[in-house]
Amino acid sequence: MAAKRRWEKDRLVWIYQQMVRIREFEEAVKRTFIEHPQVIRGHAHLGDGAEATIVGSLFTRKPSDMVMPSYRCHGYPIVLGTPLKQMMAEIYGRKDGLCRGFGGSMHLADPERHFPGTSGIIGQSIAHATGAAVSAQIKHTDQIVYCFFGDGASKQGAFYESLNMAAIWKLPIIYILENNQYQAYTHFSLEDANAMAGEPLSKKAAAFSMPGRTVDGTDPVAVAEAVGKAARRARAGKGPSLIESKFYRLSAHGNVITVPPLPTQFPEHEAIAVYGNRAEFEEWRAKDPIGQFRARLIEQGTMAEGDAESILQSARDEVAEAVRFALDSPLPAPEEALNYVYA
Amino acid sequence: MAAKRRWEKDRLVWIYQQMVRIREFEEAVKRTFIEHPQVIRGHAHLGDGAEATIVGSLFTRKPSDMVMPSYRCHGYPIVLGTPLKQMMAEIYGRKDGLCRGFGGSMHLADPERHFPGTSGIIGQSIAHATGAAVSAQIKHTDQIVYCFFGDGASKQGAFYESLNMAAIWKLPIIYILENNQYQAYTHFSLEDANAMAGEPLSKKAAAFSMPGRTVDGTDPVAVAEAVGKAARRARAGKGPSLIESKFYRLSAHGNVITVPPLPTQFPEHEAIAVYGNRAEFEEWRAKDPIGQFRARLIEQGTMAEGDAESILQSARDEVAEAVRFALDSPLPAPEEALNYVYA
Amino acid sequence: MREMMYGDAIAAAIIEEMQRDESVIFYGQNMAMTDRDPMLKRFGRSRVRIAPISETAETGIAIGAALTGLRPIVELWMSEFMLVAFDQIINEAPRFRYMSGGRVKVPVVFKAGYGFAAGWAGQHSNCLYHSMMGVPGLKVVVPSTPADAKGLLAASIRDDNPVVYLHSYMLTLERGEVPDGEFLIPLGAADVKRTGNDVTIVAIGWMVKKALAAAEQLKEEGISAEVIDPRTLAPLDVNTIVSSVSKTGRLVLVDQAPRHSSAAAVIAAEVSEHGFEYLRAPVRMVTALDTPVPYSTPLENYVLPNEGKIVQAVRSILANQAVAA
Amino acid sequence: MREMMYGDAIAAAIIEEMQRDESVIFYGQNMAMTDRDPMLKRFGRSRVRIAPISETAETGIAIGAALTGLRPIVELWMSEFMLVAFDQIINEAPRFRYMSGGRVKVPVVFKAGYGFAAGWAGQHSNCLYHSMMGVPGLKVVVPSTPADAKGLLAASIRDDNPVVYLHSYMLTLERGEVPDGEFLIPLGAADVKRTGNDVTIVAIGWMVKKALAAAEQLKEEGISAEVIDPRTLAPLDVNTIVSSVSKTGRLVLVDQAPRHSSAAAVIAAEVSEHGFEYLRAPVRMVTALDTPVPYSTPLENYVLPNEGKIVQAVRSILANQAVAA
Ligand SMILES: Cc1ncc(C[n+]2csc(CCOP(=O)(O)OP(=O)(O)O)c2C)c(N)n1
Ligand SMILES: Cc1ncc(C[n+]2csc(CCOP(=O)(O)OP(=O)(O)O)c2C)c(N)n1
Ligand SMILES: [Mg+2]
Ligand SMILES: [Mg+2]
Repeated sequence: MAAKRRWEKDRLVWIYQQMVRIREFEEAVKRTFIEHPQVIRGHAHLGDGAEATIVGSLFTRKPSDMVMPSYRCHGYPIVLGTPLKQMMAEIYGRKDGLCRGFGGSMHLADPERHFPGTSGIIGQSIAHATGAAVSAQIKHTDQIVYCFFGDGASKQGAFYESLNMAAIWKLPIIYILENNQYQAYTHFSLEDANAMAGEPLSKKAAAFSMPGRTVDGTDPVAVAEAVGKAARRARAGKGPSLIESKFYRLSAHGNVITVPPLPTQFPEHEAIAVYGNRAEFEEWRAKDPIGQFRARLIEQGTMAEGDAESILQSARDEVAEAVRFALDSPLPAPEEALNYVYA
Repeated sequence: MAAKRRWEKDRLVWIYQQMVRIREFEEAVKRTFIEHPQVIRGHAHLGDGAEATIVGSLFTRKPSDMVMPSYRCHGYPIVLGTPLKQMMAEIYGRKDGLCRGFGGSMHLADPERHFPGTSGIIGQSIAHATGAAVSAQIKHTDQIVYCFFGDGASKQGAFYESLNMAAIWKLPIIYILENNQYQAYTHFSLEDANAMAGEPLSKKAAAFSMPGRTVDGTDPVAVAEAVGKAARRARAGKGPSLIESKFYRLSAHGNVITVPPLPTQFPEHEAIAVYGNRAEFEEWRAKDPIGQFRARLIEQGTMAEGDAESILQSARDEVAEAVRFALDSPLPAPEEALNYVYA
Repeated sequence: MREMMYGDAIAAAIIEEMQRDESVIFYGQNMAMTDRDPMLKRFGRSRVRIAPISETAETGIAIGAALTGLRPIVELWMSEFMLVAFDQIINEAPRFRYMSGGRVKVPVVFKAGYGFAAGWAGQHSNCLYHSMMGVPGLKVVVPSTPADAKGLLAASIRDDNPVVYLHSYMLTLERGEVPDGEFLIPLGAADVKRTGNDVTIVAIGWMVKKALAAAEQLKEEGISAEVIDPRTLAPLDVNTIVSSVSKTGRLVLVDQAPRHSSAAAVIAAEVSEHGFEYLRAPVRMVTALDTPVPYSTPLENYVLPNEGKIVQAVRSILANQAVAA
Repeated sequence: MREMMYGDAIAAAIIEEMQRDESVIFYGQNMAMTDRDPMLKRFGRSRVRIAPISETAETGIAIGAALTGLRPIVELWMSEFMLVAFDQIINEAPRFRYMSGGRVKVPVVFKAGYGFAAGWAGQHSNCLYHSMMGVPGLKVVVPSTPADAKGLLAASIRDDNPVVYLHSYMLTLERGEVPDGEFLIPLGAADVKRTGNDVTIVAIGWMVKKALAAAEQLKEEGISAEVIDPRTLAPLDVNTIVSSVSKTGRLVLVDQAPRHSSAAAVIAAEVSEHGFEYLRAPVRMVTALDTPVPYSTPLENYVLPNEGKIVQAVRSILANQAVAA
């Protein structure tokens, strides 16, 4: 019993630690736009606010399970063990990047860690994840697939088509709808018929006679519980589930879209910049999953204040080293662009 | 009261008459493959079995309401008053065809009768119909749109995306899912997650917090009742509804697909030809909506046996004349092909 | 006349056309979010709408609305997002009129930015016009200046056919003189952006600017380059191009797309058939290299066409003549 | 060797490759409906599946499965149905490898018939290869004989890249000798279907048959035509074509697609750059006219290329030489 408690304690602290590692990484990405202008190109998107959902979900996975999120993809490989150095170098477009500078922020891939890659086209990756579940099913690998996507993506045809196919083929997959309440600059209540009717987005599961459930996405334990149940179902060959994890994106959608060489940075959150609703933003910031979870673990005596600090510190060290590594890594040689077009 | 009864009687007989006109037209199309080989090209699809759904639905419409079905489109314009001669001439590829021989069986269009045209690509016309509802809404025309599509089409992304948009925009449209139990050669139970779970396809409405209802599509009065309710809702500005009308396609999906000049005809129904399930076919043939409705009207004293006969005879005459007209109409001149590419 | 940015010229055309014709409507994702939106204020929630991430429905709805009397403009943002709805663009909008034997029309504008070559990587930086410019019934417009952006968009909105209007993301902040008020540029008329005698350079969208810069540089070498912007890829003004080649005898085509998915190839083909007799040297295509668009700066620069590559191409075919002579 | 129909040769390749490699799977709509299905009997419900009308999911699932170790073949029936899923074909499948810096691969075959010119009208009779052949990372195969159909499909299935395999509906019942057992034709190698000296005719898919018939007719007029079938449009074997033109000096391209959406235009462009010095007459493109495909027989015949139009085109460029001489 004590051993069991101990084990759980470790696991809760592990969750906290991963959440912090993600947050610190994202903060460094965000700071890069100020500290090293032009180093990050195109469009980068942060997962701050999503940490409880990401880590709570992946907490339930077995080592060979596959993870396939959308283009907002930094958090997941961090949990899977991808070196932050390689990730940051990729986001900085360097030769030592995870994808040699070919993909950038939106297209991280680490197949050895069961993270096959992402798509920047909304909703399409839901089908890819479903295909990974076909592989698992056909090869009897006992893997399951964690498919993450946004509230906005649930308005794309690919979402519905995929869920129907997963249901009829009884695929081992969990669909985790990250309802961060915004689709770029649009509040989800402006574009979703369930939301307009005051119903949760997990209602969409009914279209496929699939279990659908909505959880508090700021609480990693609640997420782990719901996703764990879906994982058991998937692993037992009973098919897919849809879980809506509701939380709040804490940064703006992405850095400002502009034409180079104009500088780009992260603007204010859309709640403020677009809707003039600072109250909404502040309300949700107060529910920051990391702050909440930290307080809870300390309060419950699961984690000492000092441990929390050293977790934070070591995450910061790890991220600082990643930034240094990335800045030091050379840009790829131009002619490398001709590689990897065909296998 | 007697006047009211009389009126209803006329309307019920009208329904029967339209059903018979559709059926006779379709029978003539089918016979053409035997009597005049090669005259109908490409792929033709018949609506036999769907008459109660078509006429029951359109019974509830006002004259300017718009009708947008799929490529299985012969039945609807017949009810709207499009001359059968022009329709048959189109299906025969003639100069006097409804679309001058450019469209054929799958692409009838009669915009003056609020029938703007159809698409042969599954599911896409659901979006077009939704757009017609946008026109009605913006122009305050008090029109509503009758959007018909198949059970198979409800697996296409366009279906889901359209229903969500219609719901959030509160569009005046009724989505009539014609569940004829087959998607080409595939029984719907093999491809639909609701069906596999033993639930009706109208469950999909829950994904959009929209009213969803399943009706007996062999009974035009039941269809009219359900569609009428949805029509009132649409006209009142309360938004869309989904109605699953369940019936059975009585002919094969279409004529045999082959390469010219090999002859093509209608094969046996898929229940028999593909699944070897003659019992299913016979069971549903016994529920032929036309036979059922005829018996009911006669039994109820709404229609005399002799009236039924003369309705049939005049439909046959009308169709025979359409066939003659179509056969007599010249083929278009080759160079006409260069017309109508651009407006 | 007023100096304006390319992006603002586009907005001006939409506003002016919406003012002029109340059947014009405008919608898309991430626009008109709040009542403070200026378009919304002007035209109301009925004609200006916010749409979910549902391109198939967005474009399909526009087709249905166009079939029944409206003139929708669909804001699609990046041209790649059309691909999830490509059936609607390629195989629905341009088919209805023909299949109905001329009984209906589909006046719709699909508006999207293209070719955002700024580190957006493989999926957001492409040029897809080649797959639309050959579809009969569809028109494809690619403006390269603020004035063209306005005049061609107004004409696209008034056109009774489906038009794909592709603006270059890279030109968004580009400034230029733009006529005030009603200003229409007919679809199907190429524009000679610079006259010259030694070589014809045909360039598209963002590449026009680079071609003009190359022409300036070539001038210093004593080479006189004519620069033509087709402006609309469908209809394609082959005559203007062939007649320029009849004067110069040489043709360089500049296109941001990879070689085999370029408008350049189509134009080269036309000239190889209709301008062959005038050609004194091989046609040269300066296109993107045959790779997806990579993320990192040196990689991206390497694969895209630029001024230097254009200059090189021109020199090479002038050299070619020297050898032949 | 065995005489076989084109359609059966395709089926044979699928069966042989599935037997050889158990990571090959096969699914699509309206196939394997009952346990009596021969493919199902042979390979079981796990590897042979029936799919709903969900092309986006069908193709996207194939990509995901390919990324994770399978080799899916997706039966898409008519190539137009790919358009509702075009993002998956154009902007997903061919991007993953590159965007990952070579860390993953996507061995998938998208199989579809094209160009069913038999009264299927505007939406079901098209040739869409032009919009895929220029996408780096994607391969595009269009076989014209039963033997090619088999050998190219086997090679496509073994290829580690996404391949769009487009078979001509019009050739389905065509007969020809097909090697038994393992038979692979490398992707990227054109085939000289007939040798000749006066003119090079490059034709694609169904058009190869028509080009050969035209060549036969021209022979009677004393004109010796070489007929080349590129067989794969990506990679495109430009060398074989240019080297034929270096011999004949004349090029006629035959393509079932309309002019500006033809592979013919791309090939003409390549030759106008790399074979210019050999050309003794303008290139001639014999393509569909610039219309959607109409329903009625005389209209459809009028817009499509045929033997007569090919013969005319050849005569016209030989006449051209006469004038020049
Ligand atoms: C098909 C498509 N349409 C539009 C876009 C532009 N876009 C990029 S991110 C985004 C918002 C996505 O919202 P959501 O799915 O909620 O994910 P989140 O960004 O909140 O994680 C949009 C519309 C796109 N990438 N793909
Ligand atoms: C996108 C697309 N995929 C496949 C097809 C081929 N196809 C033509 S009809 C049909 C079946 C449609 O079934 P359903 O929607 O139930 O309509 P029904 O034929 O039963 O009226 C299919 C799959 C198509 N036309 N479009
Ligand atoms: Mg979101
Ligand atoms: Mg059906």
